[in-house]
Amino acid sequence: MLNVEEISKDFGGLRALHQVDLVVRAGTITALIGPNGAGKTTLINLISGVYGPSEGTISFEEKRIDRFPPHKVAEIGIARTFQLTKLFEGMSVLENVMVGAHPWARNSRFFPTVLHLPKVRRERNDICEYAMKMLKLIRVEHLANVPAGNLPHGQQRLVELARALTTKPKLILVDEPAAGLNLHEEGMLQEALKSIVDTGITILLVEHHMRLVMRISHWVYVLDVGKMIAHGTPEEIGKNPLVVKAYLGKEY
Amino acid sequence: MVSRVKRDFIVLFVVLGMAAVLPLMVREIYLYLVRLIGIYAIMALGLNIFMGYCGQVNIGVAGFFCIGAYIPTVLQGKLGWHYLIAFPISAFVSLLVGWGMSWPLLRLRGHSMAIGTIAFAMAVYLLFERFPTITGGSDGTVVPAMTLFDQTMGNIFYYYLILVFFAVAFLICYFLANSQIGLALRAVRDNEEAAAAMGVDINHYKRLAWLVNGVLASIAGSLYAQQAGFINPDTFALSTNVLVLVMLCVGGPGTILGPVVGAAIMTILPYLLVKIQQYTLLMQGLVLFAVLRFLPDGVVGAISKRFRST
Amino acid sequence: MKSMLSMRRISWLITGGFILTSFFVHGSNAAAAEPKPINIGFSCDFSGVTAWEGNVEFPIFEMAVKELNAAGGINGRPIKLHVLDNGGDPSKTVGTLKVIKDANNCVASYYGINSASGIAAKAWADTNNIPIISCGPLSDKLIQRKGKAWFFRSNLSTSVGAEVILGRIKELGYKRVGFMGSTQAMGTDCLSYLQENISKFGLELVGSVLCEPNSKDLTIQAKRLRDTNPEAVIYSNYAADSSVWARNMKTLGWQPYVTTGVGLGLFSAIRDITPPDLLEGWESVAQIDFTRPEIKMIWDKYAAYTGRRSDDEKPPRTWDGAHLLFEAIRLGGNPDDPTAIRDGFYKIKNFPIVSGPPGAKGSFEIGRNYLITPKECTMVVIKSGKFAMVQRKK
Amino acid sequence: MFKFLADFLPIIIVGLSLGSLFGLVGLAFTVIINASQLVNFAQGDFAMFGVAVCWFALTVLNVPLWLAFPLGVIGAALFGLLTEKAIITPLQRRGARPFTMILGTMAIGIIAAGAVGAYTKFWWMKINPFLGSEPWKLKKLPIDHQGVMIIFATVVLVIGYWVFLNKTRLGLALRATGFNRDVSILLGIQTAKMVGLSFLISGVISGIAGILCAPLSAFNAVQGLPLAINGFIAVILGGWGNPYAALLGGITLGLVRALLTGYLSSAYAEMATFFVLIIVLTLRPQGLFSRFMIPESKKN
Repeated sequence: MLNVEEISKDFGGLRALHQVDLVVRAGTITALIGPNGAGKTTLINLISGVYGPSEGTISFEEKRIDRFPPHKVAEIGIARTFQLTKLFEGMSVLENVMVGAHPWARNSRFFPTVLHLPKVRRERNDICEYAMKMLKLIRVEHLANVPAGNLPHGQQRLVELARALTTKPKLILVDEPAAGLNLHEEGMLQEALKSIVDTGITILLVEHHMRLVMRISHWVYVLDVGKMIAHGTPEEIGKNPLVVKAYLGKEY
Repeated sequence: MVSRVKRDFIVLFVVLGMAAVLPLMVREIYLYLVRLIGIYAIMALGLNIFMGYCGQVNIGVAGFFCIGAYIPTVLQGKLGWHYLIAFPISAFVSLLVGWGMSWPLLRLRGHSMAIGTIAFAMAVYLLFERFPTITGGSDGTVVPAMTLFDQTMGNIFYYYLILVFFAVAFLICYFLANSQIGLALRAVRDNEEAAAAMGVDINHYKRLAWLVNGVLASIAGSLYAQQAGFINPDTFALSTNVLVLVMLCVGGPGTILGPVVGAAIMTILPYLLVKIQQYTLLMQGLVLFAVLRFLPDGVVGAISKRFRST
Repeated sequence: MKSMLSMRRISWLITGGFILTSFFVHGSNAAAAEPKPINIGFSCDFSGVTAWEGNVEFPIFEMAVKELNAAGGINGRPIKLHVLDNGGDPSKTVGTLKVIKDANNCVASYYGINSASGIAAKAWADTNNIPIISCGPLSDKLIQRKGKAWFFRSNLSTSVGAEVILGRIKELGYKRVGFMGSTQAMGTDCLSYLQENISKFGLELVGSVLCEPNSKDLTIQAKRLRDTNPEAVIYSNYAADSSVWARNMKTLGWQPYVTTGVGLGLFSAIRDITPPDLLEGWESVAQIDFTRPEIKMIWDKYAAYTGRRSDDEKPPRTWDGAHLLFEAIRLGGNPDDPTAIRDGFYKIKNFPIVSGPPGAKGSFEIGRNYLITPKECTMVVIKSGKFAMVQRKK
Repeated sequence: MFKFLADFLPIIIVGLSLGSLFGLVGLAFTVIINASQLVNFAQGDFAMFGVAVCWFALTVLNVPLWLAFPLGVIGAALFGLLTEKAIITPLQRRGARPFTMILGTMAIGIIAAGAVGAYTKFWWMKINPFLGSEPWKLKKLPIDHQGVMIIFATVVLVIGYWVFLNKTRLGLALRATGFNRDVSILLGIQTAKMVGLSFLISGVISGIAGILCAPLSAFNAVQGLPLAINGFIAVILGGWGNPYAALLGGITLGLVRALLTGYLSSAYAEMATFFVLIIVLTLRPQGLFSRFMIPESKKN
């Protein structure tokens, strides 16, 4: 579904990613792990079009997307969340999630809107309902009218997930969702991710902590200082000496 | 949600209805004030879309105001075109100008954008001041009164003309604010990166807001010129930019009613202070200061907050 | 929810204000004084960049009105002033005039100072047929050559000033004239007049420079003008730039004969702003002879009335304006009919005015809606920082 | 050839003295930008207030210039400090948007202009050239000492500010505050005090600039904003948050104006500067001479 081929990214003289390959198969949870500064978030930003690669190609369903601007990437069905949550703090949770409907809100163009045509009103109601549905899916519907700025960290992550889902994506890039969550919140997150996959949406999970990854992911990639050093099922990765040295070695 | 829209409409139409019968009851001076309020409100509404919702900075409204005021006047005076033809042309011109200026200006952020827009306004202002043969220069020029069915239109006509345009502008801004577009604009205001990740084309929406702002300001300008009967460049100098900003900020940026209330307050204030004219400027400053300091979301914002909390 | 609630609240506010307004209006309509006063509107710039003018003109006019009312008014009817601030802004001026006409049903209106507003006021007066007397604006665009005008002026006009200047330059025996003026109408009008008429005086306009308002340095312009080596320089610009100009001329070590047509009001402003030694020998057209006792009397009255002095042209010319208006109302016969008052202005013959040389008489005639003609003009010179009258050979 | 030089030199001199005035105001902007990434639209009104105090001291209190000048500067400095205490810090605590901050500073400016205007009836505040109106003679080449003084003051202040910024602990702290507030808090720098300090310094500089340029042409209560805008144009032309760049930008602006006045017409000089500004903003938003760029704050 998503093919990243020999991607490299330079910042000034510094090479953040070097000849990285990555394949995400439809309907799975693919995890991308690695120590801090391994370049995980860089890769996510490349895929989601925040900046273009120095070398290599990214293709999504056989379509080159490595020169797309972010909003185009979102329109073709790749949603994302942020490592440091980026909610629209001036809006309520529901409004935040409704923004997510933007890629498929085809009727909300300027003139129909200012003329207040029925189709626009209808669409607005659809969006509203769909957003509520997503909030239910993530089990945070009770927060709908709370100003997003006032939410605790953990719930902000969940709302971000709901917002990403509302774009009706085929693939979601989840960037370090477990960072700074307590066990309970992590549990909720795990439930949420599971229920997302059950709706047939593919997930690329970028994670720093092994625990969550080992529990839910089908396929794991390991990134270290800009190079892809291994990939395989969680079990294989757990045994892989390279990984233990490069990654867990740092942990313990 | 729908029911809320319905209720808003009822209120809106009550207000408009009262405004519509006003001429029967009050004297010219009050109508004159209401006309000014209407014009400034149209301008502030547009600015609100760009600043209050899209979160950008524009201190150049007077540029569009100036274009909107001068082009119909010149077309009428020099070429003898009818106002109703010249009016839309000026709106279209400022659409084009706005489109052209959007390329340099919308790439800027924050304070650079502020000075960029100021530069735009000043350039337009000087353009109209320094070519006396066409525009009458610093002495200004008489605006030919509009004739319809070969009779000249009076204050009452302009009152209703402005009322109609105000209603239209208000509805446009209201629908924009309460639509998916409104959400997109606020998303751009709050966090551009996240907005883009949600499929919002940032530049497109910035430009949209900028153009709405510009065209509304230009329309306000055309109306202003007609009802004033005389214009000169000083009316469109820097102080006007500041005045409209003040109106927006006093009323409450990012609220539907803010611009209207702000326009009303800042227009009526000088007339309440007519006995102490030399303090007008000071008063404006103090009002702005007090609002910024103690009512972060302006008068309207504060009122609605009060309602939510109780 | 936000919008809805605040909306409802606002609508209540508006309804309240609405009702209050209508009450207020009703009340103010009911109020009427005995005996029925003659309503005169007074639109002047109390705020804005020309504010100081309004702050001088208004007290003088008010004073004249009070004196008149104390003396029994016009045919036993007192004059009631309706004062409005036009902020020196033309469109606002028109607004105030509308209010003066419709709200206070005034028959005549006095208008203040700056040219742009003056032009606006004249246009308005012509369409609304309300006579206006004004005593500030210099612009020639206010002159009406044919037909009866609605707009009258008790002060100098640019072209009149220029005519006097050229006469003076000729009298002093200079040939080559240079011009320095504002990029705004005040400069450009005077320049165009010179270009048309200077040859009639047997003089030659060798060079001209314009400068933007509030320039900080005019050396370049001054140099340009000097290089055309004129013998006399005509300065037609605002007071603000005079000090720059004078200083830069000095810096260039160039001190020709400089004269201005701006009138004593602006000339004294120039003197207030500029170091006096830079202005030594500058001359200006004026419309008063301050050796006359009447002038002294008016200046003192003003000082007594307001507590500050303004020993220049503003008080006298305003004084004239006020009394010409009263006379016009008197001669018009019907104080309630604007047209009668307008015709009253043209009935004024040999009315003693405080402007002009001793014993000057004022009048208006068809084709001349301004009071001051070259023969009412005087000239002042700055000698060691003080004004002195120029004795001209007849 | 000589003719050309004779025309050209005065233009350059005018450009330099005007430019250094704009540069000085630009520097005053930059001080605040360095400390808090803020653009202070009341900058010109600081200067105006300084002039007002100086004028008041000269004409009403009849004190000599050597005393009135420092009084004016102190007045401007205190006004700057007051501004920061009254509106900047409160708004920043609230995390207000950029345009709210802009309006905040504007509000202060309007209040100052209104207050001074109400006292002076918007009449001109006249300050004579410090060394009399007789120009210096250098081999019978006359020199306008007021202009020379401005150039001199500018050079001194820029160098002084550079030394302060790079050679003193306080200056370093100031820079740190501007560069990264959070880190400097960790470093134990009292950022609030630093912002206050920056407004104080900026007040001093703009006060000096105002009082030096007041004798050039008449100065009244509403002349603050135009001066501020020229200064800000200098900042944008030069480079954001870089003192020397601001100076260079100011001189560029001055020269552009002088050349336009000399070779085109003064009627279009001002208009042209704004077009130049828009072009520069389009092609080089970071400014012409920005040897380094201080990133804009997150709030923008």
